[in-house]
Order: sequence, then C-alpha cells, then structure tokens
Amino acid sequence: MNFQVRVFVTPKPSILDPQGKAVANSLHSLGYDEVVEARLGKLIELRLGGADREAVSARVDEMCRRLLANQIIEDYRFEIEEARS
Amino acid sequence: MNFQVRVFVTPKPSILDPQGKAVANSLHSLGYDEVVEARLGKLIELRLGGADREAVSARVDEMCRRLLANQIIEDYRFEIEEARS
Amino acid sequence: MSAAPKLRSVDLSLAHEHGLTTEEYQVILDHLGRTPTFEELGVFSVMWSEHCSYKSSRVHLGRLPQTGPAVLQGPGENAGAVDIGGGMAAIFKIESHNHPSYIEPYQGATTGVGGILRDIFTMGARPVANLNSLRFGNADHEKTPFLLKGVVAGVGGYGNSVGVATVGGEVCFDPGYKGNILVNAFTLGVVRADRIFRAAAKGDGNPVLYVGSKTGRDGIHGASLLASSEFKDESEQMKPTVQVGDPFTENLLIEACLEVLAGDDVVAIQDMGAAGLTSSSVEMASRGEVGIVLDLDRIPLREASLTPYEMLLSESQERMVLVVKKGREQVVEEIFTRWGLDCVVVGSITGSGRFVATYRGETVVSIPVAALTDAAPKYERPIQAPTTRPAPLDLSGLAEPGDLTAALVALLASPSLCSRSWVYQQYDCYVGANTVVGPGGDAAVVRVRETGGALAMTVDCNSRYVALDPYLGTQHAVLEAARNVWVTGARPLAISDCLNFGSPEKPEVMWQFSRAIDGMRDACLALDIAVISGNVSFYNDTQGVSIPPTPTVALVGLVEDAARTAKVALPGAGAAIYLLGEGRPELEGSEYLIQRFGVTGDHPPKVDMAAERRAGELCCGLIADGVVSCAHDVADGGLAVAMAEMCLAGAVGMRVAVPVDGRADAALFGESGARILVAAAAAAAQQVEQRAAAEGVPCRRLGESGGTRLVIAAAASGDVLIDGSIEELQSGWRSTLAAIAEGRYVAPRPTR
Amino acid sequence: MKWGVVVFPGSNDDRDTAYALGTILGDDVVMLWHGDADTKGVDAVVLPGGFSYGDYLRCGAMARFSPVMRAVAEHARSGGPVLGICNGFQILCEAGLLPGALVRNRSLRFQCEQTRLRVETAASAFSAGCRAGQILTIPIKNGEGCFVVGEAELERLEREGRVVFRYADGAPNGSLRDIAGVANDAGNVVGLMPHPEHAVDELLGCTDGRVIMESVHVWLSNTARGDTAASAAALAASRSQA
Ligand SMILES: Nc1ncnc2c1ncn2[C@@H]1O[C@H](COP(=O)(O)OP(=O)(O)O)[C@@H](O)[C@H]1O
Ligand SMILES: [Mg+2]
Repeated sequence: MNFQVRVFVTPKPSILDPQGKAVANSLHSLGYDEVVEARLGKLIELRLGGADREAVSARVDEMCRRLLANQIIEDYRFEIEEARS
Repeated sequence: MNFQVRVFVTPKPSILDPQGKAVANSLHSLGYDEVVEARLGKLIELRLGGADREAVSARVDEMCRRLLANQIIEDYRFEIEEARS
Repeated sequence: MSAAPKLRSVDLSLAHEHGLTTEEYQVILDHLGRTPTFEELGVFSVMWSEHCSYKSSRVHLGRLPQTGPAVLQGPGENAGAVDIGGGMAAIFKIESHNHPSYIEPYQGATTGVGGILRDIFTMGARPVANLNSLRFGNADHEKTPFLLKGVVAGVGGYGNSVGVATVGGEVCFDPGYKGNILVNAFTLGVVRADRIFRAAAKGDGNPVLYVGSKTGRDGIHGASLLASSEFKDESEQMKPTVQVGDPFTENLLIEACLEVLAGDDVVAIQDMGAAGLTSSSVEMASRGEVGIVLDLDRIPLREASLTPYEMLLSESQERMVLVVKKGREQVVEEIFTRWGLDCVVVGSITGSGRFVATYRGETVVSIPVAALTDAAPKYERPIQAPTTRPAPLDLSGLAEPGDLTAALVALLASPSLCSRSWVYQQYDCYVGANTVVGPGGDAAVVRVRETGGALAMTVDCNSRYVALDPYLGTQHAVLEAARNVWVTGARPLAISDCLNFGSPEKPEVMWQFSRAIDGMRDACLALDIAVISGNVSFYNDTQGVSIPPTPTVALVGLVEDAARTAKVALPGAGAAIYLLGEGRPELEGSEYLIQRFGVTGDHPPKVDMAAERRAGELCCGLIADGVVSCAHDVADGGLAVAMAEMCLAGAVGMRVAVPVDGRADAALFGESGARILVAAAAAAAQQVEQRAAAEGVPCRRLGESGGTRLVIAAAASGDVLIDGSIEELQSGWRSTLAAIAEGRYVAPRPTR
Repeated sequence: MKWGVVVFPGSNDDRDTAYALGTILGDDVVMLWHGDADTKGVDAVVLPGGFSYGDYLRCGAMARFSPVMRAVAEHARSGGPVLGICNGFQILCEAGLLPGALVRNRSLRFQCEQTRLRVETAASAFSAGCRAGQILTIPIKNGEGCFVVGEAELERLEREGRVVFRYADGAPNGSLRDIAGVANDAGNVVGLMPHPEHAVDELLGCTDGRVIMESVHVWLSNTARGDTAASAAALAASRSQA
C-alpha cells in the first residue's frame, strides 16, 4: 500500500527560534498585530510504501529519530494518510 | 478568541527541491528503500487572536500571500484551531 | 511526425508568440523548405533570441580589441583565457542574471552564480574566485530591502556552499534600476595553459553524454521571453517556472568534471545554460562543424510528463553535455557515478551537419546547424543620439557647505559610499586559502600557488558617468577598474564586460550601446588590454523606461610576486602620504553633487588616458619593487573620501594639506581621474619622489599618517577644511547598508 | 605525524586543511574518502568545513552516517585526536561524539569575519600547545554557528573544563556563553566553529591558527611519553581549577 506521510519538525520550546521571531516581527511591521507568536519548523512530506499503518508508523518514527529530527533541539510529530492512488 | 494556526509552505510540484532530493537519498542509503519521494517544506506555527475562524482565515491567507510563501516557487495551505487556553 | 500530442500547430501567429518576426519566420521556412515542427519552432526561437544570437549587438562587438600577447582565448568560447606566466592561464567571464533576480531575488542570484561557474570549469579550470556587481533602485525604495537581502543571500548561498571564494564586487543604488535590478556575476578560474578545454564537438560516432541534475520544467523560454497565453490555458503545469539552484550538485559537478578533464577521454564539454540542451548541443556542433543527434527518450527527467519541446528548451540547472571519445564512455561514467551524479549517453556526433532530435522513434527536430548559428539574424539597428541633454553645471546657485567635515561624514554615510561589509561578510572570502586581499579594499588579490604570483580583479562601472556620456563614461569604467588593479600592485591583463542596456529597438539605447563600445575600445587600446569574454543584456526596461546604460567592466591584472601587494589600510603612524597625478577643479558627475544638491552637470569628469596610465604604472611599479605597500585610488567621493577610507581601513588618522584651486568642495570631493594616494615609510619617501619625477608623474607630498583624526587643510592658506575623528567618520559609514537592508534607511533631501 | 582529512561530498575546506597541515606545518596528510570505513592508520583526523551533502536537511545530519564516520568514531574511542572544524564540528555533534548542536546564527545571516578567541583550557588535543587565556585571531564563516546545549550538559561542560574556546568579544552568532569550541570528556575530540586552517599562512595575513593544529603534537607526545597519565593529569589539574 502507498502512504503519504507528513512529518513536522519544530524547534524545542527551550531553544531560541530567531527565524520564528523574525517572521513575527515582519508580520507586525506589515500590520498583523494580532500575531502573538510565530515559530518556524520543517515539514517533510514522504511518499512511501508499507504493509499497513502500524508498520509505516514504526518505520517513520525510526527515520525521525535517526535522521529527520535532532532531538537535542527539535521535536517531531507525523501524520500518516493512505495515498489515493 | 485565540487561535493556533499551522501554515504549510511547500515547493511547487514542478520546482526543483534539492533538499527533498537529498533527504530521499539519505533515507535510501540508511535502508529505507520504501521511500518513493521526499519533499521539504516549511511549517509556520502562529498563535494569534481574532474574532472568529473566518476572520482569521482571511487574515492568514493574506499573510501567506504577502510574506509567508513565495508563490512563484511555493504553495501554501493552513489549518486553524481554536486555542485551548 | 511525433507520437506525442502536439500542443499547437505551427503557423505565423505561433511564431510571433515565440518572439519571432514575420521576416524571421519566412527565413526559417526557406531554410527548411517546409513548415517547422512545434519543437523546431521552439529551437529556432531560442537560438535566434537576442540572448543566444546577439543579433542586435554582433555588428558592434567586433570593434572591441580581442587579441593581444597575453590572450590565449578570446570571445567565442565559454569564457576567455589569458596567460599568467609559469605555464598557467586564468579563465574568466562576467554574465548577467537580471530579470530572474528581479522576479525571485534569491534563486535568481544563485542560478546566476551557478551558471557563470559552469562556464569556467567547462574550460578545465578550477574556479578560484567570484565577484558580483549589483544594482538596485534607490536605497529607500520599498522593494529595495527585499531585493537586496534576497540577492546577497543568494550570491552567498551558492558561492559559499559550492566552495568558491567571493572576494569582491560592487553595490549601487539608483532610482534608474528600481524596476529592473542588475545582477552580474563573475568567476575566475586557473588552469594549466596546455590543458584549456574548448567546446568543439568532433568525431563522427563519438557519444554525447548528459551529466548532472535531471531535467524539469525550469525556466522554459527563460531566454527568449515566452508570450503565449495558450500555454496557460492548456495547463497550469505548462507555465515556465523559476530555476532553483543546487550548489551541492554543482560542487560535485566541479570535482567530477575536473577529474574527468584531467584524463584524455573528453573531446568537448559545454554546460547547459540559456536554452539548455538545445543551445549547448548546437553550439558544440557548430564550433566543430559537425552534426549531432539526440535521443530524447534517454534524457533523465524529473517529471515523466515532460514533452520533447520542454526537454529541448528546459533551463534546469547543474547540467552538462560532454562529447567523449568512442569507447571511453565507461571510464567517464564511472567517475561521475563515484561523485553520485547521473551520466547517460543521449546521442552521438554525426557527419550530417544537422541538429537532430528523436523521440519515441520519430524525428521531432532536423535542422542544419548552420541555420541556427551562422544564419541567425544580425541587425544593424537604427542609432539616434538623444535630443535632450542635461543642463550644464551652474555652480553659482550651489552654496559651499559651511561645515565641510559634516559634508564628508554625510557623504561617507551615503548608500553609494558607505561600507559594503554588510554585503561581503555574507560571503566566504577565505575558502581556497589564496585570498591575499579580500573584499573591503580596491581590487581583490588571489594568489596562484603554481606560479608564486597573484591575480588582482575588480568590477566597476559608474553608470551616472555613462548616462552623461556613454563614450567617456565607459572609458571611466575601464580606467577605474584599471586603477583599482594598479593600486594593488598588479598590471592589467584583460577585461570581461557585461553590457546592460535597455531595448535595442530604441535608437537612443543603440546609440548609448555603440558609444559605450567605442569608449571601451579606445580605453582598452590605450592600456594595451583586450576584451576576452563578456555578455550583453538588452531589454532592461520597465514600462518603457530603460535602465541607465551600464557597461560593467571586470578587469583582471597580474601580480608577479604574491608577497608584493598593497592594501588600502594605512600601515600606522609616520608614513608619508603622496598624491600621484593631479586633479582639476571639477565637480561634474560627482557623488557629492548628486547627494548634496541633486544635480549632475552635463558631463562626467574629463578623461586623460595617458596620465592614468603613467600614474597607474608608477604606483604598480612602486608596489612591485617593495617601495610602498599602501595605496588607494581616488574615485567616487573624491580625494577626501579616499583619504577617509584609508584612515577607516587602518584605524589610523592622517594630517594633510591639499591644493585648492577655487572652491574647496571641488578640491575635496571632485572626481577627477588619474589620481592615486600612496603611503610610504619615511625611508622610502625619497624613492617615491625620484621615481615619480623620472616617470613624469606629478607627485605631491600631502602630509603624514598618525593620530586618530583626519585633518585636511588647504595647502596655500593653511586653513583647516576638514577635521574629524575616526569614530565620527565611521558612524554612518558602518551602519547605512544594514539600515537599507532592514528598510530603516531614510534618504536625506538634497539642499538647494 | 600523519593526519587524515575526511572528504565528504560537499566538503569545501578539505584541500585548504590539507594545505595547512601538509605544506605549511610540514606534517604528512592523507585524504579519507567518506565511503571508506577506514582511517588508514593516521594519528589524527580532521573533519573539515564545508557543506557536506549540501547541509540540506540540517548541518551535518547526513554526513554522520557515512561509512568513514564509523572508523572516525572508533579512532576517537581509542583516544585518537579528532578535530571538527565548522561543518566538522556540526557533524561531530550530530554523531554524538560531542554534546550539543549548532543552530542558525542569531543574525539569520551567513557571517564571514575575523574573530578573537580566548583559549579556555590547554587540556585538550587541540589546545595542548596553548596557554589558557591566550587570545587567537581566527576567522569564522558559517550560517549555523550558534552553539546550544541542554542546561545540565552545559553546566557539566563548564565544570569539567571542556569549553576549549570562547569568543573573546562576545559571540557573533548567539552561542551560549560565547562558546566557540568544546571537547569530549577525554579531551581528544574537539570541535570549533572558527577556521584555524584559514589562519596559518603569513602571506594571507594571520598565523594564529597554527598553534591549534600544532597542539596535537604536544598532546600526542604527552600521551606517548607518559602515557595518558600526563594528559590526564593536565586534564584533572585544569578541571580542578575550573
Ligand atoms: N557585491 C559585493 N560583493 C563583494 N564585495 C563587495 C561588493 N560590493 C562591494 N564590495 C567590496 O567593497 C569594497 C568597496 O567597494 P567599492 O566602493 O565599489 O570599491 P571601489 O570604489 O574601489 O571600486 C571593495 O573591496 C569591493 O570588492
Ligand atoms: Mg578603488
């Protein structure tokens, strides 16, 4: 089966996020004063095959721990969807 | 009301994504052969206030067009959630 | 013919949409004796585009001096080459990437840098240094921060990652570029003179290899300006897309190509630049007077749905075409594979003299190579001098400032003259371990380990001078570049030029162009240097308004002994300050006039080429013989600004007296050429004076370095004109560029 | 003395490092290809600067999985000196051979400039020839040079005297406590953001980087002579001061 996985990698709350700050500042200077906070992370979209959701989940979790996120500075989550095709 | 918005900015499908390509290659060399494609985008998490979902949606869409996404090379989508707090 | 679905049947109106004229389309019909296929029309349109065919400029470019004793390769190849002694050659070229950088500044700049790098290493040379020449709208224009930040990050993003030092450049702000910025990128490489590679395909049956990134829909018709609404209707996917640079792949390409070229297996190599696969194949075939056949089914694709038309015209980056000796493809493939790069045989050389492409068993393109190159249109565009001239300068209405120190501080803080460190600190100037003089001075100096010498390089153009008088202004560009090289201790060798102009269909633009060529020619002849490579960028117009004419000059000079160079920074206290050459009381064209009063006068400073050469060669000789190691030319901002720059760079003051003939502001801020400041240790002072006298160069001792203030007095009266501390001088000078980038810059109003 | 300089795809300063070690310092140098899990019997390894694998996901993230890194880790475990410069530092952190991580500069820009470093301890393979407190002028050139590490780990680094270099005039990039370089607990693995290999050549301006590279000679002769005891003693001495 084919799956579409979206991995979200975000800076840990304790790590300062100068890019997020810069985004917030830019939004403020464009007049979007309602923005309280912005944080910048990564979105990694994977297309991959696998037996079922559980199997895919285990594999992707491993990919995140090994490569996609650096857990000293980042958190990760992911969502799995069955691919339409 | 307070909202939590997640903006997803991804390279347009026909645009070269060297980062995604590199991630896919790395995953392959780590043995994750089931990965068919990887694309790397940005995740921007915003905390902001607004009257209601529609109003927020209109504002965030504007932010995306003006600042958060570069529509020449990127697509964007976003999800709005009412903040718990 | 083709099994692939045809997007449109070919007719005159489709030819028009491809930017071809009715006459040009007729010529195509005559050449083929039939209606071209859709793919052939695409091929003709890009090969005959201004960008690829130089149809408006070719008749003029021939007037430039292109040969000389040092020239190993003049225009016509991917880049030019000069002899730098010791059996070594320098390969260099400058190229524009203006329009893409305006649309997407980061990616436009990256792909500009990537493209010029490929032109250099295809010649077998390892790229060792990059320069960039950037022009934006006025510093307080609303788009300037976005464009400036994006372009600079892009230049750095690519150069740093690919691992080639960016050692210098220029940045200008002028309202004339607000709708059409200029991004010109220069690369210099070094190679053994007997290992220079040329891109002439030869050998019936030799295989053609495709190397590097896969082909996508990037920048289709980027070079020839697609104007086709039908494409958009057909499918959103058909829209030409922005090219994205991949410096990592380029880094691998450099290493792999240089490794392959060190062997004996390659016949010809060419990068896929504008008009991609088509122009690279056609140009190689044309130079070798052979034919070439491509099997489009073998092209590595990023998306399976690409049509043959798109494959032929795609401008995807980081791709090369190689012609390899028959039977040696495996050796070559193995090297590229080891570097992790795609390498595929996609065709072969033929004796047919035709450019042929097949797709799914059918011939989609079959055109005589000569029809695409030699037979490309060549135009003598109408030329017309402008009828309106700027007003001559009337100094009587322009009050001399009461506080000349404040005037100097303001000038130093102006966008044109402030420190460029915000820009060049984003560039790796160390990688390669050869940067003797990095950014921040006049020319950059890069050592050549193989010879013990070094190369000095600079890019210059004062487009305000060129706008006032394209002939004299272009001479100034060459002379300023030469001066920047002389003052580092180098002898000018050759130039590469990037001619950025408006639409060639405007007679006044063609007049500027033609006069600029004449000015460049005469300046080069006076200096005994040649133009060995370059690039023409026309159609820099927005809403009918052309940019100021901008013939950017990249000049390279030779330092015999890398240990004998000079820098701008004052070496310390107690050095004698000399002015070589002498100025006239003239304010025309100066930065000071435009900043303070908002006027320019009607002509640039006068040009005296013989005086320039004498002063420059004297300075260069003094440095080469170890007499002086601190020198700086006088350029924008005049004598006072040049002195301030020497103080700021060395964090040392100076106390000098300058000749004043008439207005003090003209003496301090006028921009007469042929002037160089040098600082000599007390023991060497006499030598400076003697050599100047022997070589007939006016030489005046102005004073001494020392202290922490710049004090300039009038020589005759002794009146102190300027007295400022280093802190005072550098306050605005240091911070202006960051303020521009952050959108905080507020331009002072001219006072009048 | 024989050095190995690792070549990853995208390494840029590999040749410059070899030039500094070989031509300038006069040591023997071999290049170690990323695909070979072998350190070829070298005495010390350098992971050079550059953009390994384009640094496309995260700096150093992909390079740490190269076969050569298995051999480098083994070399480090057996006490062999390893120096990571810039991208090499990032790789060592990603590989877990050094603590912490390097994130985007606070300025959000690539920064190429001279910095002044203060040597905090002589008890590491790449500072053994320096005096604690010595100031060295060495350039940085990076976009991700901001060192971060968890609170507890940071305190441990400080307590154990493993902060080897600090920016003397304040961190240009936002690094925690102005940290420019750190060592592992044995002192044989050191990573730093500034580029000592670009400060060795008289002709190019500054030679303060030499002492960092030459330190390894001192370290190795200590280890050889007294065994690990001499360096261990130095390590202990400096830690008790800290
Ligand atoms: N875009 C740039 N990239 C790199 N260096 C730059 C750039 N613009 C200016 N510089 C550097 O800043 C210094 C001052 O530039 P400029 O004022 O144009 O010098 P000059 O007047 O001598 O031609 C030079 O060393 C130049 O190389
Ligand atoms: Mg100059």
